[in-house]
Amino acid sequence: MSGSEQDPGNGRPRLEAHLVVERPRFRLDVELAADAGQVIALLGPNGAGKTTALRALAGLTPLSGGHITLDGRALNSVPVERRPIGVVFQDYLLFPHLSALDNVAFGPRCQGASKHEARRTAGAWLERVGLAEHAAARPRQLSGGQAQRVALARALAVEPRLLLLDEPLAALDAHTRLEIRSRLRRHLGDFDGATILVTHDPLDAMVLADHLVVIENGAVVQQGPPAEVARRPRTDYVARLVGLNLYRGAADEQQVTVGDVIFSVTERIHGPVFIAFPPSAVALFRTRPDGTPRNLWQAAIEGIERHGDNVRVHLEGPIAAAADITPAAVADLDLTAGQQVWAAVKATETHAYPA
Amino acid sequence: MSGSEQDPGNGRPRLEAHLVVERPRFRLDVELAADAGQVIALLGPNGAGKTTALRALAGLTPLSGGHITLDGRALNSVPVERRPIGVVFQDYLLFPHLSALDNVAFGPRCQGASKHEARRTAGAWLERVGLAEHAAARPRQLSGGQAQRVALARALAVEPRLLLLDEPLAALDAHTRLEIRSRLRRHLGDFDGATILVTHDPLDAMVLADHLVVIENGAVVQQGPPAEVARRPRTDYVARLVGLNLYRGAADEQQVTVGDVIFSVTERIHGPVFIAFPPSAVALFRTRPDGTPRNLWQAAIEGIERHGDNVRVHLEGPIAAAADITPAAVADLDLTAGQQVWAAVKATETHAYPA
Amino acid sequence: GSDEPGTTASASPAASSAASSSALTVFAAASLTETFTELGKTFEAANPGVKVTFNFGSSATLAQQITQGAPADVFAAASPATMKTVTDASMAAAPTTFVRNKLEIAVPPDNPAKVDELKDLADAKVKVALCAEQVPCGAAAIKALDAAGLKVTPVTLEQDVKATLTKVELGEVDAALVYKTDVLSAGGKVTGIDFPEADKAINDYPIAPLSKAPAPDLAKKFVDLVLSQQGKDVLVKAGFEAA
Amino acid sequence: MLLAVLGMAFLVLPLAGLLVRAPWSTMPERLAEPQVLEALRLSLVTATIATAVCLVLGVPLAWLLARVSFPGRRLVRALVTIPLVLPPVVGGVALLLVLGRRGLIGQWLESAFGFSLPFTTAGVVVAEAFVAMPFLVISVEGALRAADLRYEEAAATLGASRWVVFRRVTMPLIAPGIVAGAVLCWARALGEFGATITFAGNFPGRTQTMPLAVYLALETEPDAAIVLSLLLLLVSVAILAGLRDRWVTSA
Amino acid sequence: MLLAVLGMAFLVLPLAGLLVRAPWSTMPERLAEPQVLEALRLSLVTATIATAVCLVLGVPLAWLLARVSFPGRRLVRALVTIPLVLPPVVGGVALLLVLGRRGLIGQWLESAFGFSLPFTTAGVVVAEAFVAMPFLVISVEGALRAADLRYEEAAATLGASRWVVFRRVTMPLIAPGIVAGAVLCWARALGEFGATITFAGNFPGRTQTMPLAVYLALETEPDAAIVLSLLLLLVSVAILAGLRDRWVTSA
Ligand SMILES: Nc1ncnc2c1ncn2[C@@H]1O[C@H](COP(=O)(O)OP(=O)(O)OP(=O)(O)O)[C@@H](O)[C@H]1O
Ligand SMILES: Nc1ncnc2c1ncn2[C@@H]1O[C@H](COP(=O)(O)OP(=O)(O)OP(=O)(O)O)[C@@H](O)[C@H]1O
Ligand SMILES: [Mg+2]
Ligand SMILES: [Mg+2]
Repeated sequence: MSGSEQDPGNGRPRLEAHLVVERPRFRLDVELAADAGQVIALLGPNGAGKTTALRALAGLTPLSGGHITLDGRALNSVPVERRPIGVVFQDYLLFPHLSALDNVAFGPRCQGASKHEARRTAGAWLERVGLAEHAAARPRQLSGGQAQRVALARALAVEPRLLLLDEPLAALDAHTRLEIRSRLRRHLGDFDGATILVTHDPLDAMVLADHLVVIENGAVVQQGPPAEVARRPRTDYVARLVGLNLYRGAADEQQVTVGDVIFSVTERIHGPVFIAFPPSAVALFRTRPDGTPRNLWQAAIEGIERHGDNVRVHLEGPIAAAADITPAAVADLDLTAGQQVWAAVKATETHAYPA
Repeated sequence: MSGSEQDPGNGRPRLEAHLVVERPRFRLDVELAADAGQVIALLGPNGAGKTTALRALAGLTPLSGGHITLDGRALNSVPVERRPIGVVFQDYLLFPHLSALDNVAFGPRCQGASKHEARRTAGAWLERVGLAEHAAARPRQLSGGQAQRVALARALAVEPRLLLLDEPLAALDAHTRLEIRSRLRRHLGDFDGATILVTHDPLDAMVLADHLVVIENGAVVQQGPPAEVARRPRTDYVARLVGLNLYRGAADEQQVTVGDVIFSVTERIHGPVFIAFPPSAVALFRTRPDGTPRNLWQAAIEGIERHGDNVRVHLEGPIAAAADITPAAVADLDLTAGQQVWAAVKATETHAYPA
Repeated sequence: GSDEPGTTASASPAASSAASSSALTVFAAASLTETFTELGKTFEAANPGVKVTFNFGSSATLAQQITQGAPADVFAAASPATMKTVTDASMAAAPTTFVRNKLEIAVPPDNPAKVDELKDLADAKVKVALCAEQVPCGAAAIKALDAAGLKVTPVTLEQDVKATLTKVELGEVDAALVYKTDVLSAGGKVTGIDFPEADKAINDYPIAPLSKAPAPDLAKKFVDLVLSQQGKDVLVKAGFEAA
Repeated sequence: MLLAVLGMAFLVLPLAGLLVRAPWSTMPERLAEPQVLEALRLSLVTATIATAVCLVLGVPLAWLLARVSFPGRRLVRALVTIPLVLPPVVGGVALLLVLGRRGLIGQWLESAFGFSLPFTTAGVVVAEAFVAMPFLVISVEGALRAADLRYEEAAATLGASRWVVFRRVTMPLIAPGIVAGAVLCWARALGEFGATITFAGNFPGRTQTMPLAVYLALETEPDAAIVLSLLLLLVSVAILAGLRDRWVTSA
Repeated sequence: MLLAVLGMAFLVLPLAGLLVRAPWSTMPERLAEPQVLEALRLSLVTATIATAVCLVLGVPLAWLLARVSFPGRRLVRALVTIPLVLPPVVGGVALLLVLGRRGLIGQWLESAFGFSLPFTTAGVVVAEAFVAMPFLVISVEGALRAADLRYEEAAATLGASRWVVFRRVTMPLIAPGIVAGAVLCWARALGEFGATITFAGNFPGRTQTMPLAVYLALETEPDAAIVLSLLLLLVSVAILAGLRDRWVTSA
C-alpha cells in the first residue's frame, strides 16, 4: 500500500498476510510473512486451520478480515485465477476427465501456452516427479501416491510466485518421499517466490522449511527457524512433534520446579521457563535410585508401545512423560502397564528456556 | 474347503488369500495369511498394488485368479456387502450428505440396529476417536485429519471379522496420530479377526503389525516379523524404509565383497549375502584414513540434506550409500556436493545375512 | 402492416405470392384436408403457374394466426364462430357458407349397445362421446339433443370431431354424435345412423377471401371455385351437404 | 452471461406477450367460475400423482440403465424416449390400444375386474405418467452416471445391500438430479394435453385438466384461454419457486 | 428391479399396441410418399438445430442458475419451466404475440429487417426451441448442482478464468447431464406439435414436421398416422441408440 516502508529494498517481504476467517465454532487469525525464496512450514494439529489459511491465501475462502500482500501488491481483491499461485490440495483434486499429462498441462494452457507447448512443459514436469510412463493414465488409474505426485507437478507447472502446498508428501512412500522431498527442496531453492507448506511431518518441515509457523485452534502458538522450534518447543503439540517431553515451570538458578518435581538444569535462568528433554533421556528404575532427589520422580506406567527399535513407555504421575528404553530394559525391569516406577533424567540432557 | 488341514485347531489361519489381479501394464499376485487376532502390515512403494490387494479382499475389484478364505469359508463369491469386513479408504469416502455421526451409524444400521441404537454406537465410536463434538458436522466441514478419523470410526463400527485399513493414519497430525495409533492398537488387540493394514509409515507398521508383507510391483518381496524385516531388509525399498544402507555381496568367512569394496563383518557366513548398516554408522573423511583397507571406500558427495538433528549425506561411488553426520562434522569437513571423500564403517555396525 | 407488399420476397410463402401473384395460400379447417387438397390441384390445373399452398389446422388456431397477421389469402373455417373472430378483426368481409355438415350417430360396426336412434343415447348404460360445446360439432349435438328433448350424460366431451370418432373406432364408447363426413371417411370402421333431429343441428362452413390477402385476385378465384358446382361436387362426394 | 440472459428472455418474453394480451378487466369473473378451479385442482392432483408414479417406476428404471449392464441396454435406453417423440395424440391412441376397453391389457382388466381406465381420473394419471416419465428417467440416469461410484462401494463394504446403497447413498447423492427430473416430469404432466384428451377424454371434474380447458376455451374465446393459461402458469411457478430451492439445498 | 421392468413395460407396451394396429400391408407405399420423407427430414433438421440453439442459450442459463447467486433466482428458476406448463398451443399463441408480424418484437423485426419468423422453417426452430429448452436447462442445472465444486476451485488456482473453468472442467464433468438434457431436448423438439402448428403453420416442405403430418393424417386416415408415428419413432430410436452410448461413455 504505502511505498515507504521502514525496510526498503532487499529485506522487503514477498508475502505479508494477516488472515482472519470466521466460522461457526472456529476462528482463524494468523499473520504470516515470507521473504523472497523463503519456505514457511505451517504446522498444527488436525483442525487447527492450516487448510483454511491456505485457502484464504489462494482466495478460495473469503477473508473476514486482514489483508494479503504479495510483492507489494494487495491480493485481497484479486480473483483466484489472477493470483500468481500454485496449489496442491490435500485430496489432490485431479481432474477426473483428463489424463495425468493434461492435468499438468492445464495450468500452462490457461497461461496462454499452445497445446503443444503446454504438453511439453507438462511432460517435463511428469518426468521430474517420476511419472513419465503414467502420462496417459486417468487419475482413477493412478495409485494414491502417483496421484499426489501429479498434483504436485500440476501446481509447479504454472511457475507460481506463491506456492501453497497442503501436505504435498503425505501419500508418498518412504522412498519416493525422500526423492520428491529432495527434488522439492531443489525446486524451492531455485524458486524466488514464497512457499507455504502445510505438513504434519516434522521431518518434512525441518528439511524443507526455513521458518516454521505452528498454529493451534486458529492462532499462531509458536514460530521460528526449525532448529529453534525443535530445541525450544513452547506447546505440548510442538513438543510431541519434535519428540520431546515439555513442561512449564519456575526456574531459580539452575533449578526448575515443575509441580512437585525439581529439575537440575545446565542453564542459569530465572522466572517462568519451559524445560524440555527427549524420551531417550529418561531412565526408569524399579526402586528408588540413590543420589540427589533432583530430576527424579515416581510415576505409573500408562502404556507401553514399540517405537522404532526401542520401546516407548508412557508415564503418569506428578508429570506426564514418555521414556524410550531398549526392549532388553523392558524385559529386565519386567514392566507392565499400571506398575509404579522411578523415572530420572540426566541434568545435561535437559534444556530450559524462558517461557 | 477341505476340513482336514494339516494343522487343525488353534493354528488355523483366519485369513488365507491368494490374490491375482490383472490390469493392463500391472499384475498383482500375492499370497496373504493372517491368524486370528493378527495384524498384517502391507508395505510397498507407490503403485505397488497395496490398494488393489485391499480392494480385492473387500470384493471391490474382482480377482482374476486365486482365492480368499476367511474363517474357513471361501469369500471369493460372497458379495461385498455380505463380507464381514470393515474398510478405511485411502481418500476416506465419507458420505457427503450425512453428518459424521450418521456416517458412522451407517454400518450398524445396515446390520439391523435401530436408528437410535446405531446412533448410540456411532456416538461411542466418535468419542473414541476424539470427535464427539463434531458429530453433527458434514464431511466438508471437517479438516482432513478429522475426516480420516471419522472414516476409521465408521469402519470399526461394523465390528468386522476382517479389517482393511488403507493408510488409516496418514492424514493425522503427530499428536493425534500417536493417540489414534495407541487406540487402534488397543482395539486391534481386542479384535479377534484379522487385520490388513496398508501404510507407508514404517513406525506405524512396526508398532501396529505382527507381521509385515512388503510388496513391490505386484509381488511379495519380503515378509516376516517387523523386527526381522527391520534388521534384515532384502530390497532397496525395505532398506530405505527402515533406514539402512543395503548391499548384496558374496561372503567368505567374516568378509563380504560388494563390487570393489570389501567389508569385515562379525557373522561367519558364506555365499551370497546381504549386508546392511545404518547411515549413522558411516564415518566420512577428507583424506584416506590409516588402517585396514576394509570397510573403506572413496565416494563423491551427491547431496546433503538436513535429517532430524543430523545431516544426511548421499554418496555416489563404487557403492551408493547414505551417511548421517552431525552438523558440526559437516562444518569441520567443509562438505559440498561433488566433493570426493572417504567413507568407512565399523565392522561391528554391519550386519550380514544370507541373500 | 399492409403498406409494403413484396418487400419480403423469400421470407414467407405469402410474401412470395405477393411478389408474383403466382402463389395462393389457403388456411382451411383440418376437416377439409382431403377435399381442399383435391380442389387445390384443380385450381392449379386451371391456373397454370400458380402454386396453391394449404395451411390446415384447427379453425381456432388458423383464426389466431390470421388475426396475428399471417400471410393468408383465403380462410375456410369449420364454424361461423371462428370466422367471426376473423371478421371482427376486420381481416375478412362477407364470408359465404359453402357447405354444411350434418350429424350422424356413429357406432362401432358390431354396435355393442344396440343403438338405433337418438333416444337410445339417453340410456345410462350406453357410453356416449360428444364433442365439447365449444367446438361446432358439440354445439350441433346440443341443438339436436335439445330438439329431441333428451338429456344425455356423455363420458367425455371431445376437443374435436376426429377425437370423438376415434373413441368409437376403438370401441371405447358405444356411440357418438359426429359429422356424416367423418363417418364416411372412417370407411368401414364405424357405422353411421341417421336421425331426424339432425336437420335441426347443421353446422355451416364459411369461406372468405382475406382483406389483407397478398394475392387478392387468386383468392377470389379460389373462393369462386369452391362455391362453383365443381367444388360442390367434390365436397358432396365427401359427405358434406351443399349449402 | 449474455447468452444466459438471452436464453432467459427467450423463455420468458412470450409470457410478456400473454400478459399484454390478457383481458385484465374480465379476469376476476372468469377465474371465479367453479369449473376453472375444479380443472386447476384436478391438474395439480393428477400431475402430482403422475409424478409420484413416475418416481416409483422411473427411478429404478434409470438405475437399471445406468448401473446394470445387460444386452440391449442401448436399445432399451433409446426406447425410453418413445413417449417423448410420439406425438401425444398418437400416444393417447397407443394407450387406448393397450389399456382401452378393447385393448391388449384393458380387455383383460375389464373382464377380470370390471375396471376400465379411459374416461376416469386414473386414466388422466396414466396418460400424464406415460408422457412425463421419460423426463424423469433420462434426467435421473444422467445424474447417476455423473455420480461417483466409489461412495457406493464404500457403502457396500459397510454391509449395505444394493437396495440400501441405492436408497441411502445413491439417492441422496443424486438428489439434485432427481429433483430436476421430478420438476420436469411434474411440469410436463401439468401441461399435458394430447394424450390425456385422447386416452382419458374430457369431462369436467373428472378428466378435464387445465390444458384441456384452455384448449377448448381457445376454440371460442382466445382471451379466456389466455387467462386460464396464466392461472396455470402462476400456480405452477409459485409452487416450483416455493418448493424447489428447499429440496435442492436440503440435498 | 421389478419396478424398473414395470416402468419399462409401461413405456414400451403402447408401442406394441401401435405395432399390432399398424397396417403393415400398405406400409411401404405410404412411406414412399415424398411428403413423408420431406416431413421427416424437416423434423430431424429442425429438432437438431433447435437442440443446438437450446445448448447455446440453455447451458449458460443453467450455469447462471446453479452457480451465480442473484436476487430473484428462485423465481427465475421457476419461470424457466413456463414453456413446460404452458399448453403448447398457447405457447404458440404467445410466440405469435411476441414474434408475430404484429407481435411486440416481431413488428420491429419486420420493419427493421423485413424479416418475419412465423410460417418459416426458422419459425419451426423457434417454436421447438421454446418448448424444448426447459428440459435442457433443468437437466443441466441439476447436473451442475450435483457436481463437486472443488474441481472448479482447483482449476481457478491454475489460472483458469470462469469461462475456461466452465468449458474445460465443469462441462466435461457434467457431460452425462448435458447429454441427458440434450436428448430430452431433441426428443421433445422432434415430437413438438402444438406450438409449431400455431406459430409456424403447417406448410408441407417448409413447416410441416412429422407430428403435423401425423395430425393431418389423423384427420383423414388414422392408420396412416400410426405408420408415420412409427416411422418417427424408429428413426429417433435408431439415432439415439446409435449416438448416446458413445457420448455418454466418452464423457
Ligand atoms: N466448510 C466448513 N464449514 C465449517 N467449518 C469448517 C469448514 N471447513 C473446515 N471447518 C472447520 O474449521 C476448522 C479448521 O479446518 P482446516 O481444514 O483448516 O484444518 P486443518 O488444519 O487443515 O486440519 P487437517 O490437518 O486435519 O487437514 C476445523 O475445526 C473444521 O472442522
Ligand atoms: N482403475 C485402474 N485401472 C488401471 N490401472 C490402475 C487402476 N487403479 C490402479 N491402477 C494401477 O495399478 C497399480 C497399483 O495401484 P494401487 O492403487 O494398488 O497402488 P498402491 O500400492 O495402493 O499405491 P499408493 O501407495 O500410491 O496408494 C498402479 O500402477 C496403478 O497405476
Ligand atoms: Mg487440512
Ligand atoms: Mg493406495
